[in-house]
Amino acid sequence: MFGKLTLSAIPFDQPIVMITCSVLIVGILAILALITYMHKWTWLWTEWITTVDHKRIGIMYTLLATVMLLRGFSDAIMMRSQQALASSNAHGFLPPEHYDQIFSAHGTIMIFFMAMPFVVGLMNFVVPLQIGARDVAFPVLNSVSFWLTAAGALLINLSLGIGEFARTGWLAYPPLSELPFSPGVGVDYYLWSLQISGVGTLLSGVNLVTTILKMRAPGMRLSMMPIFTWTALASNMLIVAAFPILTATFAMLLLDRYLGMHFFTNDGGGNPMMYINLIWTWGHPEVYILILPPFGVFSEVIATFSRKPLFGYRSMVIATMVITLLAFTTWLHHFFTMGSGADVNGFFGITTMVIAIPTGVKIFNWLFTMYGGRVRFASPVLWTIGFMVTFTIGGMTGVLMAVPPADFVLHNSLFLVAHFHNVIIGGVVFGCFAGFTYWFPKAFGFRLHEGLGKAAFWCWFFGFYLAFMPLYILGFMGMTRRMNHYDDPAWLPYLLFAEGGAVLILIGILLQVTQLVWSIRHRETLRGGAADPWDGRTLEWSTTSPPPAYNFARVPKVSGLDAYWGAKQEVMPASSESFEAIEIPKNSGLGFFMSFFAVIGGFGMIWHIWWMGVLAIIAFIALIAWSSWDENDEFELSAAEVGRLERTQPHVV
Amino acid sequence: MMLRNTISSSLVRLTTVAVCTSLGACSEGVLLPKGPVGAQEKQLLLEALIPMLMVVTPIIILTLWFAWWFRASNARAKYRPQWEYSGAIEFSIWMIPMLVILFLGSLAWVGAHQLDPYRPLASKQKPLVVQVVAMDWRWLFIYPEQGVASVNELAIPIDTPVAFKLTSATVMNSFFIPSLGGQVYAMPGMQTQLQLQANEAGNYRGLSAQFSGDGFSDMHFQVLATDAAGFEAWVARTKSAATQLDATAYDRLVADHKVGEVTYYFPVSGDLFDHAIDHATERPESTLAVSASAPGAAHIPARSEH
Amino acid sequence: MSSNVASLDIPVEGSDEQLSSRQHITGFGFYIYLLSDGILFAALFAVFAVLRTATDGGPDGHMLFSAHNAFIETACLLTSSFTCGIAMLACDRRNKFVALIGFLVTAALGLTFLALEVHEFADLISRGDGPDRSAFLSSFFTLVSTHGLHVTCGLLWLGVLLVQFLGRGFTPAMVRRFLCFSLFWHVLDVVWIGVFTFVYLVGGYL
Amino acid sequence: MTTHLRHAPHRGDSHTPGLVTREAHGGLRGYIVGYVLAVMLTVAAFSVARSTNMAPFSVEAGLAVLAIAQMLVHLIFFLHINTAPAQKINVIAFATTMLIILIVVVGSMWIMGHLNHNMVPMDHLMQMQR
Ligand code: HEA
Ligand code: HEA
Ligand code: CUA
Ligand SMILES: [Cu+2]
Repeated sequence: MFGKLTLSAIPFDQPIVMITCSVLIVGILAILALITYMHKWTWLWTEWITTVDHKRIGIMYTLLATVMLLRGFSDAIMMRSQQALASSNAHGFLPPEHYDQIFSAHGTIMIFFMAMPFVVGLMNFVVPLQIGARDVAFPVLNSVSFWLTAAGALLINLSLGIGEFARTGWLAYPPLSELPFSPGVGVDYYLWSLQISGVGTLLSGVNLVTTILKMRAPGMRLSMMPIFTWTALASNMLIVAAFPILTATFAMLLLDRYLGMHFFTNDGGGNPMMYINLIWTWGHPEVYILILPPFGVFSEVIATFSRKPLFGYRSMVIATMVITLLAFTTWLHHFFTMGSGADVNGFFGITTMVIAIPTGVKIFNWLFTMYGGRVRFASPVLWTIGFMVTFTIGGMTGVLMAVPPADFVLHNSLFLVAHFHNVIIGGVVFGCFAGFTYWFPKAFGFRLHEGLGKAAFWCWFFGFYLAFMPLYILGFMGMTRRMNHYDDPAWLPYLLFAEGGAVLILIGILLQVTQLVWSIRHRETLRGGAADPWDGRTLEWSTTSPPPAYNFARVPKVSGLDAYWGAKQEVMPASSESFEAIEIPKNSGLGFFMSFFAVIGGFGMIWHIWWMGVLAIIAFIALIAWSSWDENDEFELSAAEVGRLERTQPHVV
Repeated sequence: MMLRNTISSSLVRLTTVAVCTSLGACSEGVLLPKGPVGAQEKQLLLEALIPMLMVVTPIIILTLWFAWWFRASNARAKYRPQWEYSGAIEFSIWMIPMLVILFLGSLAWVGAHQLDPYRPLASKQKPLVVQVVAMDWRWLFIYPEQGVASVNELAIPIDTPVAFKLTSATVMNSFFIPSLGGQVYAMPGMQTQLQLQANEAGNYRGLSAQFSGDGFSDMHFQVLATDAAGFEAWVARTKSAATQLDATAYDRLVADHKVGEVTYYFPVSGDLFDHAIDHATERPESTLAVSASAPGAAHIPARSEH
Repeated sequence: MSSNVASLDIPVEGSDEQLSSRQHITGFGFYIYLLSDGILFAALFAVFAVLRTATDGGPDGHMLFSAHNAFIETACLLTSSFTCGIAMLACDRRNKFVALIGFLVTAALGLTFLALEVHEFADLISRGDGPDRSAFLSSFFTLVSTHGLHVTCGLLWLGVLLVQFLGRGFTPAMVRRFLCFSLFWHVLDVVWIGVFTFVYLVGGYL
Repeated sequence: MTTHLRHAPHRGDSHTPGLVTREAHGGLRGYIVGYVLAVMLTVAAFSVARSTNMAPFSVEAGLAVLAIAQMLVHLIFFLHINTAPAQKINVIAFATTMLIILIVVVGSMWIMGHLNHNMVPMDHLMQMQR
């Protein structure tokens, strides 16, 4: 009846887990009670859960990312503390089978449920506004994408209290992840939650590519698109091209585990090296999926706050596209040490390094955008400069590992761990924060407190260096990643520094939370110039903050780069034109219900509760068929109504 | 190698000194190689690092300088609100990284071939063959020529190339001795190769660099690099261990998940390594019954119990 | 130039403008999705190519595959692609009857294809050469049945569409969905070309 | 002036793949031509595979060529993808996808070939090469 699921799946004997779970459950119950008490359920349902408005979906993605940050960061702090304690034959407070789950969960959650939703959320919110569109191409699909991502996130977090998570590292290399070596449900949690969220991501990629290519405002040629839109296009093209490979790879591992097939097993002729090959054909493009949109954010920020157009728009676009294509030519650098021989290693070493050229061009372009500008040190600019300094170092260590013999001694060491945190925190995370601060007033109509934002930046900046520079040295000293304990006392001081850095980052995060809370409570004082607080250059700043459901009452006409800046330089003709009626997509519960059945089905499959899985799949199909019956997925906002709304701005959330 | 001129090698020496002082107490690591492979790899690493630093450092300085000089409050800085293109600058920002990559690319290509782990080391000495089997979570070293074997202790004579043949009895691992140089994966059902050599006598740390399960952190071993006489003595001592290692004993060894213990074997059957390669392709039956979701109280929960 | 007009653009109801742009956007989005599906198949093809010889002492393609069966399957799918095109032409001319017949024939051919495939699989499995026999067979079954699964989804989809079509005729949404369906169906046929060539012919030949 | 051009003046590049246009692609005639060509190519492929007097390599190469030809037939006559200016973006998207597929498939085979070659124990070499 319940497959492998029994009461013993709940780890009653592990105090850390049980306390965390109880706190979580109490917290969730409290939130639910609060919503009930304030009679907010209808509001929540109609305004958020069933919304198909790209702005709100974008905000929900960001919210999801922030919640997952809590999980990912608590994992990180636990690992840092463990390594600070487990020196010289001490075993710390985490036994290996628990520690192994933690680093696997940390990597998985950070990449798939923190960085991805954050980046996708930014793109969702900003891109239609930047191209003067009223929504994305497929609004309902957009909501489906979000809810599938949320379903994956929920599923993966269930593993905390029910059963276990994978103990295989964030990419679940076989044969370790195969049934004989990982017989528990951990790897199944990993696979099903990533399959579900992966489909959501893929659909969202299709959606945004179509939006950017087909829904631009009249006059906006490709060569007039804002750089962030360009990088979003590149990133989504990569999603469309890379995620199917991930889906196929995970599907094969699932077949191995569920139907006894032999793709990557030790026996039956299986070839685990093929998994490693395939997962990295997805994995390397994935890191550019994450970094390209932040690159776009930095371009917008640096141009706006230097009060200058971006230097070298054309080479910026070319560089972006070159990176996009080259992303698919480097994957072997993750397994130089598997033994594919000198020719293959040499070839992929060179293709990897070549990416440093377009990336370097980008760095130079940002540099020369500041040249001759009037740089205002608002907090988005601090994140940008912090990025330029930090990412350059991280990119350099990446190129270093692209030299195969250098990688032979650095592979899987803490040097590698330092490299990727260097580019991910110094690039992706800093970029998300820059974008968050930059577009926050657009989303909510008020700015964030500047002082707290800057303080948070400095904590993050120095915290990062303190936490990860020692790891470079430890890598040189021969310390590998994923160590639960170690016996070389010489490593301890560096690990203590790293622990201190993580604590400094924690302070930074606390400052950001404070900033958010403070800003919400004092929002009336932070409203000044909210429609265009930074003197922006692109179309999103030409509408109100927050923008109305239809984004623009009149679709903007574009005739050049930096459309809004251009318009601002001219005397705006008083808009006496009358409004026209606007078609608005109707709310839809499809995404939420699909996500519901995805969770049920995924859970059933993980625990081998077959009837549950089958029922959920049937319900899933029926849901899609049923939803296709209603052809009227839009309603019309009359011209008079639009006019009324436009006169009563600002629009309140 | 052509690329290595005297300037760069003296820079290398300088950087080594700088980095090593910052390493403080450490006496081991990839920057303090004890053999020719490690030395070349370190050399290459630093040769790649230096030209990159020469580009990256100015960029960081320029970033900070531009940001500061062109700050909004600095009236002395010239504001050029329209300036967004310069052919000369565009040209050089593509060229500078390209030149560096041209250099690094050739370094990578040549290095990949010269330091290919399969490539035999140039030496007058006949290489010592060691067959390595990664297990849960120990390392078995078989000396086919000497007829001995050991667990978690690798003895090698200095100034002699060692030709490792690697495989795994269970999952993937990576065989790595930081002081001697690069690593290569040890994989079930397959055989990989690695050539290393120690030039200085000493005790070095060897380990697995590829996560392989719960006992992974204890999967390290001692490397005893001694002179030829020392090695002979070690072999003789091993031979006095009267534990025989044949296929049956090997299977028992694989199934047992002890960590950290050093053991010696003699005599060792000749085709044991082939047995190891073939045997990994068979699934240990009883492992299927073990449920990992059963909360493990033990420090190292058994992954399979024979 | 107006003779060149994509005649599916001619509106049935609603404003001219919305229909046309929505049709283009939906069609393009679906096209992008199909391209990504192509990459999914590419991954499976790559695995098949690598594991083709990993028979673990079991049978290889030469011993298992019947070119005869593959030929009939190919004929079914190819013809169904053709009839699907005819049905789309009928949609274009708003000819309800021909469209219906065309789609029904398409569905019948699709079902035949599926039946043949299921029969082949059942046969192999009953002989002990199922997907768990060897890596080669795992990759064979997975590649071919992923295509088969797509065909199944296509048939389900077509069924739903036909029921709706009988009820409401050529609404703009209906035409849009048929367009997407036909795209999907043609692409499945293109994938099948790869399957019969590289799995059944090359794989069966060697 | 085409209809879709009128609606979205900047989108001269929008043409839905698979859209049937009576005159441009010959309508029914196009489908028939496509079908006949595809049938011929299929028959050719099956008979090449059956022929016993050809070298295995040339059979493989011949089959690959026939498959590519038939895919093109499908693309042109059934999916109506062609080089008309209105289709530029469709063709670019298609070509990019093909390039990526090529990189992934050929790259994987190249890598795996080298890996497999380097992994075979000496005494297994003979039996592995079959
Ligand atoms: C996006 C990716 C990402 C991010 C942000 C981080 C952030 C951090 N990581 Fe992680 N890490 C990985 C990806 C990431 N990591 C991966 C893939 C692995 C490999 C796993 C494996 O081995 O399989 C790994 C492994 C890893 C290890 C294991 C090393 C080992 O193998 O021995 C450690 C050890 O301490 C570590 C530490 C940290 C720390 C201290 C942080 C923290 O300093 C940083 C905390 C940062 C955040 C939490 C940022 C997010 C913030 C928000 C979303 C803010 C929300 C918004 C507002 C408040 C407005 N990481
Ligand atoms: C956002 C994420 C991100 C980004 C952007 C990058 C960017 C790069 N990465 Fe990184 N990488 C990861 C995330 C990322 N990486 C992760 C998560 C892993 C480990 C996964 C795991 O094993 O768990 C990894 C692992 C990894 C490896 C594997 C190491 C190993 O396993 O042994 C290698 C090897 O080549 C590598 C190289 C590079 C290179 C060359 C770049 C380049 O794109 C960098 C280019 C940028 C610059 C070079 C800086 C700017 C340029 C200039 C200022 C111009 C002048 C400079 C020069 C000419 C050098 N990365
Ligand atoms: Cu690994 Cu062969
Ligand atoms: Cu990479």
